[in-house]
Amino acid sequence: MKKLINDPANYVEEMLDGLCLAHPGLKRVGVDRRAITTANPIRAGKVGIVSGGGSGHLPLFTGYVGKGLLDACAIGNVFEGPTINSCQDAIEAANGGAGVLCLFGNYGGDRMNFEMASEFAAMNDVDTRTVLGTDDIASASPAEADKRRGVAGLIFAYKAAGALAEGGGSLDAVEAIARKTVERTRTVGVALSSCQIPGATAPNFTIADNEIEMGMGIHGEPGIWRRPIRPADELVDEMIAMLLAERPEGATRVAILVNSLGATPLEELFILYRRAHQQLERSDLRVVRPLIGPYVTSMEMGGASISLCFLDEEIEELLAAPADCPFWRID
Amino acid sequence: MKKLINDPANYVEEMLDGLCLAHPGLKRVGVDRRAITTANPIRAGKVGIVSGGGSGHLPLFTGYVGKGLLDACAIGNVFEGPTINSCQDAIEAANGGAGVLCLFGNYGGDRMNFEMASEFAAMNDVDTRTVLGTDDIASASPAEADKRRGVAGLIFAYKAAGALAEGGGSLDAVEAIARKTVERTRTVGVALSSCQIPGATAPNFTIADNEIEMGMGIHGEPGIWRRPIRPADELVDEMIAMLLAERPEGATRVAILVNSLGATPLEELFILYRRAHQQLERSDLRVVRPLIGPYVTSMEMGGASISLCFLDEEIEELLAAPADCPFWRID
Amino acid sequence: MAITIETLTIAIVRADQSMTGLTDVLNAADAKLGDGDTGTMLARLLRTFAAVDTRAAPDLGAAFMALAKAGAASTGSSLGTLVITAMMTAGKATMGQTELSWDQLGALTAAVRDAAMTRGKAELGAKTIIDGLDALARQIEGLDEPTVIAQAGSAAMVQVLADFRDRPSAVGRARMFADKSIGLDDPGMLALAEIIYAIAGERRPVHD
Amino acid sequence: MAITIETLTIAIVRADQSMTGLTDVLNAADAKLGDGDTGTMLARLLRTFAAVDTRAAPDLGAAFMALAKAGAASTGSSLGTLVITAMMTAGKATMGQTELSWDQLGALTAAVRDAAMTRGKAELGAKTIIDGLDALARQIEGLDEPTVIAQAGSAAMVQVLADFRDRPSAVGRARMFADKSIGLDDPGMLALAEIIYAIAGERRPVHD
Ligand SMILES: Nc1ncnc2c1ncn2[C@@H]1O[C@H](COP(=O)(O)OP(=O)(O)O)[C@@H](O)[C@H]1O
Ligand SMILES: Nc1ncnc2c1ncn2[C@@H]1O[C@H](COP(=O)(O)OP(=O)(O)O)[C@@H](O)[C@H]1O
Ligand SMILES: [Mg+2]
Ligand SMILES: [Mg+2]
Ligand SMILES: [Mg+2]
Ligand SMILES: [Mg+2]
Repeated sequence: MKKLINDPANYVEEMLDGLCLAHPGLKRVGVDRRAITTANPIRAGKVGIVSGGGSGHLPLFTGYVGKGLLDACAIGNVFEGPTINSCQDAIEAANGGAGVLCLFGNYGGDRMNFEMASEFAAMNDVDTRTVLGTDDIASASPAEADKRRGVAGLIFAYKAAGALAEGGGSLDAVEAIARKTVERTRTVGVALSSCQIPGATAPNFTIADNEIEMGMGIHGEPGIWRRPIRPADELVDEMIAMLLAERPEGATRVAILVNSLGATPLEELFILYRRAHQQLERSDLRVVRPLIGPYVTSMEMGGASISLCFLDEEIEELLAAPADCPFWRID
Repeated sequence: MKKLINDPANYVEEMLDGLCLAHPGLKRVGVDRRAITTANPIRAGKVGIVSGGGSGHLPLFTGYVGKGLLDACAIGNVFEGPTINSCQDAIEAANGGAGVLCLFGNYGGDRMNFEMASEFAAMNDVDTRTVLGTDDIASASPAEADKRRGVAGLIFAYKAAGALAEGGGSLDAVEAIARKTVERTRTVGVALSSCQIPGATAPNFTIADNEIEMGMGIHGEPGIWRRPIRPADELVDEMIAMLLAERPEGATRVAILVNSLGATPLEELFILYRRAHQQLERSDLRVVRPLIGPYVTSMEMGGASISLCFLDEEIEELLAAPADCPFWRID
Repeated sequence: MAITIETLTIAIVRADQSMTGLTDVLNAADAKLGDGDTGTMLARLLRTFAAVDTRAAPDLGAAFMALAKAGAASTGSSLGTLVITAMMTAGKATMGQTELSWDQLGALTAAVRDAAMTRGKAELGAKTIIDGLDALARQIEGLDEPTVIAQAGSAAMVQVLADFRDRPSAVGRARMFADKSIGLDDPGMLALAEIIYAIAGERRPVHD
Repeated sequence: MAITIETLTIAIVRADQSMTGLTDVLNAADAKLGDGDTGTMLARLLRTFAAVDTRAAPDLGAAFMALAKAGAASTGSSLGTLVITAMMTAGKATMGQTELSWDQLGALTAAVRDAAMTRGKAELGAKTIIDGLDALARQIEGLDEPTVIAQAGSAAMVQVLADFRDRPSAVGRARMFADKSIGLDDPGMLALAEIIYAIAGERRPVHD
C-alpha cells in the first residue's frame, strides 16, 4: 500500500505540524506536544471538553478542536491510545476551573490512560467526568450497549456537549447531555478495502475484490458478515433497518452522518444519502442537519458508515448552535 | 474496483439528487436537470459565473455553486463534458442581465459545448465570455501554456471572479480577473492508484504497487514520469520546484491548495503541506490561505496535487472575500 | 435503390449492437492517453440513437435531426459532440429528402468531415476521427453500389488506421503526449473504423 | 547471584532484538480481530526501553521507574499501558533495592499480574496477557535457579497458549468476536510468550 509519507516514525509529528500550520487556530501543547488545543486559552469558568484517541482518523479527533466543540484533544500514534502524559496535557489545557469532560471512544488503551490522567487531575483539584462513545451497533448486542466501540457518531456528542459548555452549562449538565447524545446515537459501517498502519508491511486486513464487510470497525475490527457486494440501495436499506431496530421511543427527528472511511468518494456518499433519506422519511423520521463527507476516517480505508442521532428538542437545539473548527462550522 | 453504487446508468442522477437533498441551497434545473444553481435566483444586474464539466470530481464542479462563487454549473456524465443543453440551462440560470462568464477547464468536449451554448445565448442577447482553466503545468510546456489542461487550481479563479461579481464587477472586469487568476495559478499532481468509470470493467490505468506517476491528469492522463515511490518530502520538493520554475515576476505571496485526488487521506495531505510550506517560505514566498483537503478529485484515485496561486493585491483581496458554498466558506 | 430512413435505421441498429464487444476495447484505447471513456460514452450514445424512432420521421433530414437532438441530450464529450455535429450536418444536407442516392454518400461524408473540423478546431493530419472521415469520404467518392461502398469504406478504415498508427497525435487529450501516441490507434478513429465494419457487415479485422 | 540492573538491562536488549522477527507476526495476530498494531507498538515500546540508560539508575526500583516513565511517553495502547503498569509495579516493589533474589521473581510477577488486572479491569480466564502473567507467576513460584526459571517460564508460555487457544476472548477488542477468537492466540499473550522465549534464550516454538 503506497503512502505519501516520510519515515513512518515521524508520521504523527509531521501530520500534526502540518495541521497546525494550516489551521493557526490550533496549537500543539504538552511535553510531547501531543495535545492539541485552541490558540486562545479556554475561557475561565467554562467547562472544558477533551477528547483523544489514536491517529489515523482525521478529521477525528484533533480536527474537532474549536469553538463550541472540543477544547483540547490528546492524540496517540496510529491506532494507539494517547499516552497518559498527553491525556494530562489535554485535560490541563481544557481546564477553565469549572471541570473537564473527557469524551472519547470506548477503547481499552484510551480508557486506561484517561483514567490515570483523571486521577492525576483529581490530585490537582480538577474535577473530571468521563463519557464513552459507544455508537457502533455492530460491535455488541443492545443488552451490552455500553461495551460497544465508539466510531463516527461520537461527533454528535462533541457538538451537543460543546454547545452546552460554550453556553455556560455546568459540568453535570455537560456530562449529562454527552451521555444522552451517545445513548441516542447509533452507527453502522461497511468496509470495502483495508488501510495499512504506516511502517507495517501488510494491510490490516484483506478482502476479496467483490466482497464487502458489514459492521467492520474503524480499525478493521471484524464485522457481522462478509458477502459479495450488492447495490448501494440494498446496503443502505439493511443499514437503516439495523439502525432503526434500536429507535428510541418517541423519536421523530433524526440527524444523520454519511461518512467516508477514507477512500470512498463524495459521489458515492451522496448516492447513499439519497437512499437513506428516502428510507428515513418512509419511517416517519424527519431528517435534519445531514452531514455528508469524510468526518471520521481510517486513513485510506474504503467504505462508509451511517450514523443516526435520534433527536430530542434539547439535542436538536445544541446541534444547531454555532460552532467553528477546521472541519465543521455552523453559524 | 468496488463502488457503493446502484446501476451505473443512474450514477450521476442519484449523486445529484443526494447532493441537492443534503444541500438545500442547491437545486437542479433544466430539461435534463443537469444544471445546478442556487435555490435563490441570481440577483438582477449581477454578472453570472458558470462552470461545468464531467462528473466524478466532487466537490468540483457543482459543489462550488454558492454565494461569492459560481451561480450555476452544467454537469456531464463521468469524465464527459456537459451537454449543450446543460450548458444552455446553466447559462440561463446564471443570467442576471449583466452577462455571464463561462469559466471551466480546458477540455475539448466542454469547450465545444459551451461554445455552442454561448452561440445560442448570443441569439437571446446574453453576453457571454469564456475563460479556460489551464493550470496543469505537466500537460504542456510554458510556451504552450494556453493548451494546458485545467485541474484543481481552477477553484482560485472561481473564488476571485466570484467575489468580484458578487461585489458588482462588470463582465469585462470579471472576465479579466478570472483570466489573470488562471494565468497566475499552477498545479502539478502525483498519482498513486487509479479510479474506474462506473460501469467500466477495468480501472482507467494500472500502476505498479511501488510506483507513482508525476504530472498525471485528473482523468488519469499520462504524466511526466513514472518511478518508484519516494519520501513525501522529496516529492514535494520536486513539485514545488516545478511550480516555482514559472514564478511570475514580483510575486511574494502565494495561496496554496494541497488537494487529495480521492483516496489519499488528510493525514498525508498535512505531511505534504508541512514540507510545501517550508519550501515556499525558503523561497521567500509568504503562504496565505492554505486549503488542504479533497477539493477536486477523481473519485477513488489515490494521489495528491499541489496548486499555487501567485497573488497580487487584487487577487488576495478577492480570495479573502466572503463566500459560501457547501464545500468552501469564508466569512 | 437509394439510402432511405430504413437504411439509416439498420445502420444504427448494427452500430448499437457492435458496442457489446467494443466498449471495453475503446475504453482501453482511450485510457492509454486519455480518460478512458470513449467506449462507455459511445455505447450510451448509440443506445440513445437506437431508441430514437427514426422510422416515424417524415424525411431523412428530420431523422438525422432527431438523432442529433437525442444525442445532444446524452453526452458532451469531444467525440460525442462531433458525432452530434455530424448528425446535424447530415440533417441539414438531407432536409426534406426521403432518399439520398448512394453516389451522394461520399459528398455527405465530406461535408460531415468539414463540419467536424470547424467544431473541433482540428486540422487534417492531426490523427483524429476527422482523418478517418476524410479517408472514408475520399474512398467512396462517386461510388454508387452499396456493397462496393461497404467494401471500400472498410478498406479505407484499415488503411487509415495503418497510415496513422505510427504518427503522433496533434489534437485532443493525446496531443499532450504526441510521442507516446506513436504506435497507438486514435480512439476516435478506431471507433469510426469499428462502426463502419459493423455497418458494412464486414468481419472486423484484427487491429493488434 | 541475584537479579540486578544488569539482568534487567540484558533482558530488555534481548526483548528489543527479538522484535525484528516479531513485529509482523504480532501485527498479523492483532489484525485478525483487532486493529493490527500490537507488533508495531511493542517494537517501538521496546526500542524506547532499550534506549533508557537503566545502568545509570541507583537501584532496581529506579530502573523500572525509568522504563515506566519512558514507556508512558511512548504509547497509550491497551497492551502498552499494561506493560507500563507492570514496570511501575515492579518499580514500586523494588524501590531502593539493588538486587532481587531469583526466588522473588514469581511473587513480583504475581504482583504485576494483579496490578494489570486492576488497570485493565480484566478477569483471569479472559484470554489476555494477564492469563500469561498468571501462568508465569505460578510456574516459577519459589524457583531460584535462573536457568530453571528460564525453562519453566518458557514451558509455561507454551502451555498457556495451548490452554487458551480454543477458548473465547472476553476482554479487549477481541471480546466482540468471542466466537471468532476460538482457535486464535491472543496477541498480548503471544507477545508475552515470544518475549519470554527471547529473554530466556529458548528457541521459539512454532506456534502455528
Ligand atoms: N478537437 C477535436 N477534433 C477532432 N477530433 C477530436 C477532437 N477532440 C477529440 N477528438 C476525437 O475524439 C476522440 C476522443 O473521444 P472521447 O474519449 O469521447 O472524448 P474525451 O476526450 O472528451 O473523453 C479522440 O480520439 C479524437 O478522435
Ligand atoms: N483490558 C485489558 N485487560 C487485559 N489485557 C488487555 C486488555 N485490553 C487489551 N489487552 C491485551 O492487549 C492486547 C492488545 O494489545 P494492543 O494491540 O497493543 O492494544 P489495542 O487493542 O489498544 O490496539 C490483547 O491481545 C490483550 O492481551
Ligand atoms: Mg491499537
Ligand atoms: Mg471524457
Ligand atoms: Mg475520452
Ligand atoms: Mg491493537
